[in-house]
Amino acid sequence: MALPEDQRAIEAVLLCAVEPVPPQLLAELLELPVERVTEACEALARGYESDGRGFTLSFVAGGYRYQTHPEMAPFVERFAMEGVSSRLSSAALETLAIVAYKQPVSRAQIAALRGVNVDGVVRLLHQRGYITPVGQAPGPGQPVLYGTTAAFLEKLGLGSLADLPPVEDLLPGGEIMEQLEERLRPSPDA
Amino acid sequence: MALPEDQRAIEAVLLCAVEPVPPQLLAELLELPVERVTEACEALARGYESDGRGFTLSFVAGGYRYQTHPEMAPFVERFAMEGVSSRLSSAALETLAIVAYKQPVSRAQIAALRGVNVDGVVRLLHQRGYITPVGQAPGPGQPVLYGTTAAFLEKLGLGSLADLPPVEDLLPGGEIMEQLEERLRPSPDA
Amino acid sequence: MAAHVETAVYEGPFDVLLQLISEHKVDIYDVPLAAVIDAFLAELEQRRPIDLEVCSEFLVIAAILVELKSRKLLPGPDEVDDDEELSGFDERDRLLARLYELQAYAAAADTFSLLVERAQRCLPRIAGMEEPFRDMAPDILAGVTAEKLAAAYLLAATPKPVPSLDLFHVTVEAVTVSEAVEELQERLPGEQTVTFRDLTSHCTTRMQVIVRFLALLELCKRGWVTLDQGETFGDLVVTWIAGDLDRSPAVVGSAEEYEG
Repeated sequence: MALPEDQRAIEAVLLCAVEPVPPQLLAELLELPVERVTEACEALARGYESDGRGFTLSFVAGGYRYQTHPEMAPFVERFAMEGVSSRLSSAALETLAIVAYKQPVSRAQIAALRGVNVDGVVRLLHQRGYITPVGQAPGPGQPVLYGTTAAFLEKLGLGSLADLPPVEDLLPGGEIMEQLEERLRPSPDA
Repeated sequence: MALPEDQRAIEAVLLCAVEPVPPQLLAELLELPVERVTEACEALARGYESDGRGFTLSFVAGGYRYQTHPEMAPFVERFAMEGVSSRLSSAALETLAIVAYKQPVSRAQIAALRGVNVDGVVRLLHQRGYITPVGQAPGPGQPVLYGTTAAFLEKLGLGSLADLPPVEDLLPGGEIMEQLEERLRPSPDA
Repeated sequence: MAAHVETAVYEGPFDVLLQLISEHKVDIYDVPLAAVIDAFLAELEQRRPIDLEVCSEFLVIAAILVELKSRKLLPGPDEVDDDEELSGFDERDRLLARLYELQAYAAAADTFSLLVERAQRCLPRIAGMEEPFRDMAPDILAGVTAEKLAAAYLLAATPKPVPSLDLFHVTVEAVTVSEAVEELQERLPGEQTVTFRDLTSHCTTRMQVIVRFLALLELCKRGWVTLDQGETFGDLVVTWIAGDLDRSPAVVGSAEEYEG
């Protein structure tokens, strides 16, 4: 069973790309509607998965790209480039989570939520390129507002912000919340 | 029909490698005899051919590598001519500028300044012959250090690196830059 | 998050509270704060170096608890003010809402950590084009001059500029303090006493007002005027006390320049 021509062409283009290729660009190159291209990519990705290939076709940071299958990590470790795998502290991750879900958001808003000064963490995340100023709030001081970047999506292996886990799934379970509310309620004699 | 484990591993290694991978290296990574590895590669290559994939597995310059299928050349050509996104070209120019002014410089140092992963861009500039490895830094991992080439000078019409427009006067002082780089260096718990 | 609670490690304010609640099984106002602080200090002793961030987060939550507790312990005013009672509720609600939200972000951070870990196991293809195609690509250096390269370097090496709001409606004006000093020297001797409000009544921008204020301070420093403000936020009264001055441009020019 020979592969359809559009899928072959996508394979060839993605093989020589050095960054995720947006579906729009693929559509232009193949002179096909974007939906057709997206379908073809999904079909290829499913095929690689069911064939059990050592690579996957993934949608990352707004485009399609080939990457190695996570299960093959032990074999490709030595090809991993140096200098990109520095870990983020839990404080940095929590701040990144706040920016991701509340963007655009100011440093003061993050600090108010976390209850601590976040200047250092915000600077670190900005230097790493995971967040970037996206505007300024109106009002006194016109504080800088931050949002997440394509590098952030790439770091998390996400296609777009829509792939972030929904907030509802992250909120504490009802039990914990009930307990909390119970304990924080003023006692009858207060 | 799931792919045998050795073939999966070979797919992963060849996908992320940037140069042809000698069978000996593959054998070493997979802890298999060279003959087994060669057979597995041949089997994969035959499979891609019979599936009519857009890429082939070829033996080139002493090693195996993925390359695009000759029949897909029109799409690849088009991608080569139109596919350089403005994001990529500005990333390439910034990266080249950093190498020009800060050489010898490692990928990690460039990544720290640019705030994003620069592996693909560095590879691209190397392929175009504008930068080249000029040595290795001492210390852990001994990262490769890059510098610009004669082709780079020629392209910009410069006699030597001394002819680059001076930029120091516009930048923060050396001390500040050092501090900045210090902070940017990946730390285990940052 | 749940794992942290189980390991009895204070990781942040939410954990502390959660632990208090789950361990003590009592009304939060009955939790002995001294015991909590002892437990936290013992925890800190065990993990060195001390994590300042964990410390400060703990202090914040401890402060909120102390405040809530003191509110209950201290006798209030005789007649209970409805507003105050309400603000007490607000405080608790705010704390609750904040903890609720913070818990969600802590959970998100855990998810992020897993995603990053997974993403790191997948290496992207970056080999690029093969030889014949490589040379077809438009030269990335086409049209690039040494000056453009220098500009690109500056862009890359300096902190990224902050995108600003469209400022087309703001006219750039240069108001200098020395000009304002001159203007006031001209006007004040004739009026003797005048309010700052009057002095700035013709100003159309905040910067003009600020510059006049700085000019007044300059005159005050030179001992030429006195400034008097009867009440907080009251009118600032300016009195000229230098008589007729022999004006010298050198003195005028010594005031700093401000641009607005």
